[in-house]
Amino acid sequence: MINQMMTVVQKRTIAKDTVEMVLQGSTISFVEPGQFVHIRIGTGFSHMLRRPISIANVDGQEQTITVIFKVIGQGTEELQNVSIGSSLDVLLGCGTSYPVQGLELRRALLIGGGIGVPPLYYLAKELRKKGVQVTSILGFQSKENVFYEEEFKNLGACHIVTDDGSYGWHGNVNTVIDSEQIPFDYFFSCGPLGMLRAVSTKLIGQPGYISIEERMGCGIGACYACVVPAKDGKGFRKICKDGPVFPAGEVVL
Amino acid sequence: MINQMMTVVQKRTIAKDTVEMVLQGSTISFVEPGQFVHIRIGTGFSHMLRRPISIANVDGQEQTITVIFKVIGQGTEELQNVSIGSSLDVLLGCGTSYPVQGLELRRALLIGGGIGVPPLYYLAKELRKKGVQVTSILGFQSKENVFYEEEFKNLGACHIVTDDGSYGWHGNVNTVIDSEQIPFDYFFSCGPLGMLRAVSTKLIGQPGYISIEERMGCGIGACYACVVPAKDGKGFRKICKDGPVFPAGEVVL
Amino acid sequence: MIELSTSIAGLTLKNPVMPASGCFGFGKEYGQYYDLNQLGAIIIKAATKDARYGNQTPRVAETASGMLNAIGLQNPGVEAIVEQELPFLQSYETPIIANVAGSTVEEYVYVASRLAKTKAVQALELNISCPNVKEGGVQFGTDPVLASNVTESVKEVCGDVPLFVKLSPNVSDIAEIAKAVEAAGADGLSMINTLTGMTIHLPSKKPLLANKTGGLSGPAIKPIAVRMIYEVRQQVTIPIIGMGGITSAEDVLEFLLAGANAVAVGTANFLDPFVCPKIIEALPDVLHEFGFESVDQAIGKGHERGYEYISRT
Amino acid sequence: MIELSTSIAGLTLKNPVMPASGCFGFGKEYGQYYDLNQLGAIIIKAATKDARYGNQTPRVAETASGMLNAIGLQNPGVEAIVEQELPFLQSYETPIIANVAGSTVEEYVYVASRLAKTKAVQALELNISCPNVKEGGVQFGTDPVLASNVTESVKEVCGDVPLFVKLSPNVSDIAEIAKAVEAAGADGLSMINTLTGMTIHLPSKKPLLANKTGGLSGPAIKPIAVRMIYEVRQQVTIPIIGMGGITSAEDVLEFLLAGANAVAVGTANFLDPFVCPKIIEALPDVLHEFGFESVDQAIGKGHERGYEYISRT
Ligand SMILES: Cc1cc2nc3c(=O)[nH]c(=O)nc-3n(C[C@H](O)[C@H](O)[C@H](O)COP(=O)(O)OP(=O)(O)OC[C@H]3O[C@@H](n4cnc5c(N)ncnc54)[C@H](O)[C@@H]3O)c2cc1C
Ligand SMILES: Cc1cc2nc3c(=O)[nH]c(=O)nc-3n(C[C@H](O)[C@H](O)[C@H](O)COP(=O)(O)OP(=O)(O)OC[C@H]3O[C@@H](n4cnc5c(N)ncnc54)[C@H](O)[C@@H]3O)c2cc1C
Ligand SMILES: Cc1cc2nc3c(=O)[nH]c(=O)nc-3n(C[C@H](O)[C@H](O)[C@H](O)COP(=O)(O)O)c2cc1C
Ligand SMILES: Cc1cc2nc3c(=O)[nH]c(=O)nc-3n(C[C@H](O)[C@H](O)[C@H](O)COP(=O)(O)O)c2cc1C
Ligand code: FES
Ligand code: FES
Repeated sequence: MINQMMTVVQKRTIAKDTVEMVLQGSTISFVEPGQFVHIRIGTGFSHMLRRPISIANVDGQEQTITVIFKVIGQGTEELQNVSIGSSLDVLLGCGTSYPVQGLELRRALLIGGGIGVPPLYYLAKELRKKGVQVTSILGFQSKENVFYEEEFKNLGACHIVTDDGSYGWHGNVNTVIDSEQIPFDYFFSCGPLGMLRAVSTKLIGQPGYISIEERMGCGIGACYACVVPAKDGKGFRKICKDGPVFPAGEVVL
Repeated sequence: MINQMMTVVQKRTIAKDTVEMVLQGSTISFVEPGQFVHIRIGTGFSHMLRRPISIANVDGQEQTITVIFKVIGQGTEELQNVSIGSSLDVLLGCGTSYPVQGLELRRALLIGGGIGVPPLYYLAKELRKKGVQVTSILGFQSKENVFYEEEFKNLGACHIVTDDGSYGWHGNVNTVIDSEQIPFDYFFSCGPLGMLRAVSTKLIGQPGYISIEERMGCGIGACYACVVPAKDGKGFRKICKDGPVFPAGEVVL
Repeated sequence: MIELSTSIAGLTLKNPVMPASGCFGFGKEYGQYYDLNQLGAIIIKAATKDARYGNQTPRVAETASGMLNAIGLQNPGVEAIVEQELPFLQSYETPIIANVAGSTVEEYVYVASRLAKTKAVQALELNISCPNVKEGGVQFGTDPVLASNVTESVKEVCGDVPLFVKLSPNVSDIAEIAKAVEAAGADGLSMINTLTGMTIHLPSKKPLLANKTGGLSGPAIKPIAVRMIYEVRQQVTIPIIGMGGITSAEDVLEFLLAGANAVAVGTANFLDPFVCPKIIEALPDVLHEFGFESVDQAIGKGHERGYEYISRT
Repeated sequence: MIELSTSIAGLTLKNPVMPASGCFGFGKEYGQYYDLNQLGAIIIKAATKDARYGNQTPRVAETASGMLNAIGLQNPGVEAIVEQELPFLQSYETPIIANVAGSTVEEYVYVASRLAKTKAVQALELNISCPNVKEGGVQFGTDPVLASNVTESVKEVCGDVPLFVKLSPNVSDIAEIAKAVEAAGADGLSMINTLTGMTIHLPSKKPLLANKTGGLSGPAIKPIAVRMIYEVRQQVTIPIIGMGGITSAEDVLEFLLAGANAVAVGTANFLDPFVCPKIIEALPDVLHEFGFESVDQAIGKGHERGYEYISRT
C-alpha cells in the first residue's frame, strides 16, 4: 500500500448509477488484479472513513488506474461529483490479489455480479497476457445496469445474465453455469454475498478464488473491522489485508 | 433578512490577510449601512455556525454587495478560498442600521478600527448622498493592515492612525480625536471592544452610534447567544437583532 | 397520500416536526420568515420564575459537526412570557409546548403551574437537564430520585396539560431515569438535551465559553441520541419527542424507527432558518421511499420483532 | 529547540503522541509505512485471557465527524500476544502500553499479571470502559466501587509496571470514578473511551451495526473529551493520557492545556495512516506559535491560576 494523491483524468457514466473513473498517479505499476484503493472522500471531517473500491484496470504507460463504482450513498455520490483535474487522496494497492503469476492454468472462468464485475476485468486482461483462455459470466439486476460487455467480449466468451431477463440470460450466474457447463481449471468470482454463496456451493471442490466485501475502518489490517470467520472454525481473516481475495473454501460466507 | 444564494463576482486582497469580496444577488436594495450578512461556510456540517460579516458597500445597479473581512480562523480562511463564480448561502440584511435617514445632521465623525472599518464605508457614502460632511479616523495595527484610505478620502477628510506609527498618525483613534478636535453633530464608531470603550469614554455625552460584535448562533434574534447588557442595569440587547448598531450609551461595553 | 399527523400524550400534531427549545426563541423571529402553522408544534425557550440574564458571553462555539452553547437559561421570567410572548404564538393553530426550568422543586412547580393555567400552552416540557446553570437543572436529571420527585410535584399542578420530561444524556443509565419519571407520572419524554463539553481557545489558553463548559448539540451527537431513544423505548411506554442532531427528513425517519413519536430540531435552525418547513416538505417522500404510508407506521420499527407502542392516550 | 519529551508515571516519552488502543493493532501494519520509533509510545489492542472473535460484522459505521465501532475486543488472547505480537514491537525503542480487558476481576488480574511479567511492556492500560461487550468492560467503568476494586486487584500484580486506568465517558460524574481509581492506586488515567451510540440503516430499518450499538469516536466527541479531562484534572493529581477526536497538533495542545500529560490518537489513523508522525512533526511549531518552549510548559495551562501538576514520580 502507498498513500498517493491521484488526479481524476477521466470520468463517465457507463450504466445506471455506475461511474467509470480514471485516476493518474506516480507509482502504480505494483498494483495487481483483485487489489483495491481506499479513497478519502471530501475534506476535513466530512467523511471519517475512506471508501474501498476495486481496481478495474491499470495502464502502466499512462500511470493510471481505472475504478468503476456504483452510486449508492453519500460517499459514492460525492465521489462521482469530483471534477476532472482535481486530486483524490488514495491508499493504493490495498489487500491481496488473484495469484495470476503463481497459478498453472489454461482456462479460467470469471463469475462477477454487479459491482463485483470491475476487478475481474483487470484480472481477465492479466490472464489473457499469460495466454489463459477466459470465459466470463456477468450478472446484473437489469439491462440498464449492464456495463463492460464489449470489454469482456474482447478477451473471450462473455455471458450476460440479468435478474429480470431484460438483457442476455434470464436468471442468475448459476443459471449460466448450469446450462453451459463451461470447462475451467480455476474459477474467479466477485460479487454480492448471496451470489458468492451460491457460486461456492455450486462449484464446491473446484479450485478457485473469491473476493468479498465488508465495511472497513483502516483498510490496512489494523482495526479488526472487516473480519470474516475462517472455515477451520477457529481462526478468522481480515478482508482488507488477508483478502479481499481468498481461495475458495477458506472463509465462511 | 432574506436568505439568498449570492454569486462571488470579485475577490481581491486589499491589505494583510484582508479580503474584499463582491457578492451578486437578486434582491439587495433594502440593505442599509451597519447591517451584516450571516454567511454559511462550506457545505454539509463542515461549519455548523454561520459567520457574521458587515456590509461594506452596496451597488443597487449591479445588485451587488461588498464585504471586507480579515482571515483570522478556519471560517474566514475557507471564505477567502471560495472561487469567483461560486455561490454562497447568505442571510442578507441582518441587524439594525445606522439611522441615516432619521437623523438631522451636517457633520459626521466616523471612527473605525481594523475590521470595524468596512461598515463605515457604506455609511460614509450614504451620508454624503444626504449632503453630510464626513470626517473619518481609521485605526489599524500597522501600515500593512491599512485599507480603503483612498475610498474614504474621496468622501471627506480621512485620518489614518497606526498602533506602531508605521503609517499616518502614531497611536490610536483617540490620539487623533484629542489633537484634531474635529467638530461633529454625530459620531459613528465600529471596531474592537477596547477601541469602542475608549471612544465612548472620550466622547461621553455626545450623540453617536456604535456597532459591536459578539459570537453568534442564529443571527436573527432567536437564540440569545449574542446579548449585551443594557445600560439601565436590568435589560439586555441582542446584538444580531437589536444591534449591531446601538445609540452610544445604550449598552454596557 | 402519506399521513404525517400523529398524536403524543393526547396532543394531535399535524406532523411530527417541531423546533427544539432554546433554538427558536418564542417564535417571533422565525415567524417573520415563514408561516408557523406549517410546524407540528413549537417548543419555546425555557421559562424560569424570575427573569434571568444568563451567562456571560461568548456563549456559543463551533465544534466538529456540532456546537457548544452556554446561554444559561436567559429568559424574561414566566410572567413576562405569558403576557408578552405567548399572545403572538396563540395567533397560530400550532400547539405550543413550554419548556419549564428552575433551580428548586418549588420554582419548577411555580413555573409549571403558572403556564398550565394559561390556555395558551398545550403541553409542558420539564427541563431537568440544562447543563449550563450552576444550580438545579442537570442535577435533577442525573439522579433518578430527584428526577422522580420533581416530576411528581410538577405533575400535580399540571391539570389537563400533558407533561413531557426532558432527559439529560450526561448519565450512566438513561433508561433508569426514564423509568423513574414515567413511574412518577410523566406523560412523555423529550430526549436528548445537550452533552456537556468544552473547547479551549488556543490564543488565550482559556476555555472559549465564558461559562467554560457548554452543551454540545448538532449532528455530532446524533448517534448518542438515537442509541438513548432506542434504549429507553424498550423500557418505557410513554411517547418520546426525539432530538439531537436532526437536519433532514431521513434523520427524522431514523428517530422514528428508534422509537421517537415526534421530533424536535435545534441547532440545524442556525445553519438554515428554513430547515423545519423543508424537513416537513421532504418527509412524505422519504417515508414513502422506505415503505411507510404514515408517520405512525414507522414509529419503533427499528426494533427487533417490531416495537409495540402502547399509547396511553 | 522545543522540548517535546515528557514523562508520565515514571515513563519517559520522547514526545507526548501515541496511537490509541484498538486503532493501531499490534503495530505491524503501520510499521510497514513509517518508523515506529517516531512515536512517543504505542498503545496496543486490548488483550483478554483467551482468544476472542469479537462481534459480528458490520462492525463500523460512519457518523457526522465521527464513527461507531463495535469490534468486541477481538484479539488472539494474552499468551499469543506476548509470544507472537510483542517481539516485533520490542525491536523498537518506543515504549509499549498494553491494553488489558476482561469480563471478571479475575480475568483482568490474570491478563495484567501475564503482561506485567514480560519485559516487553512498559505500562498497562486497564480498559474498564469498553462499551462493545456484553459482560465486564463498561460496567466496571461506570460504578466507582467496582472501578476501585478492579484497579486495586490489578495494581497488586503489576509490580513496577505503571497502571493507567482507561475511563468511560458514559457516566454521570467522571471525576468521581477518577478519584476512586486514583485512591485505589492507579498511576495514571487514560480518557476518554468511546461514547455509546447507534445508527439505524434506513433501507433495512435495523441498527446498522450487527452489535446494534457501538462506540462513538472521532472529532465529534472532542469537546466532551476536553471537558472531562479539564474536570478530572482539577480533582486528581496522577497523569492523564488524553484522547478523543485528536487529528492535529493544535488538538494536542488543546488537550495539554486541559490537563492531559500525553495524548493518544485513534480514529484519525483511519483517515490518514500517517497522522501520528505528521502531528509529531507539526507539534514544535504549534507549541512555539502559542508561546510554549516545551510540552511540559503547556500541561494544564488552560486552568485558571494555572493548574499545579503534582507529579508522583
Ligand atoms: C474490497 C472492496 C472492494 C469494493 N469494490 C467496489 C467497486 O469496485 N465498485 C463499487 O461500486 N463498490 C465497491 N465496493 C463497495 C463500496 O465500498 C461501497 O459501495 C461504498 O463504500 C459505499 O459508500 P457510500 O458512502 O456511497 O455508501 P453508504 O452506504 O452511505 O456508506 C456508508 C459507509 O458504509 C461503507 N460501505 C457501504 N457499503 C459497503 C460495502 N458494500 N462494502 C464496504 N463498505 C461499505 C462505506 O465505506 C461507508 O463507510 C467495494 C468494497 C470492498 C470492501
Ligand atoms: C455584526 C458583526 C459584523 C462583523 N463584521 C466583520 C467584517 O466586516 N469583517 C471582518 O473581518 N469580520 C467581521 N466580524 C467578525 C467575524 O464574524 C469573525 O472574524 C469571523 O466570524 C471569524 O470566523 P473564523 O471562522 O475565521 O474564526 P474562528 O475564530 O475560527 O471562528 C470560530 C467561531 O467564532 C466566531 N467568531 C470569531 N470571532 C468573532 C467575532 N469577532 N465576532 C463574531 N463571531 C466571531 C465565528 O463566527 C465562529 O463561530 C463581524 C462580526 C459581527 C458580529
Ligand atoms: C442555543 C441553544 C439553546 C438551548 N436552550 C435550551 C433550553 O432553553 N431548554 C432546553 O430544554 N433545551 C435547550 N437547548 C437544547 C435543545 O433544545 C436540544 O435538546 C439540543 O440542542 C439537541 O438538539 P439539536 O442537536 O437538534 O440542537 C438549547 C440548545 C441550543 C443549541
Ligand atoms: C476501531 C476502534 C477500536 C478500538 N478498540 C479499543 C480497544 O481495544 N481498547 C480500548 O481501550 N479502546 C479502544 N478504542 C477506543 C480508542 O482507543 C479511543 O479511546 C477512542 O476511539 C477515542 O479516541 P479517537 O476519537 O481518537 O478515536 C477503539 C476505538 C476504535 C475506533
Ligand atoms: S478495515 Fe481495519 S482491519 Fe480491515
Ligand atoms: S445570534 Fe442568536 S440571538 Fe443573536
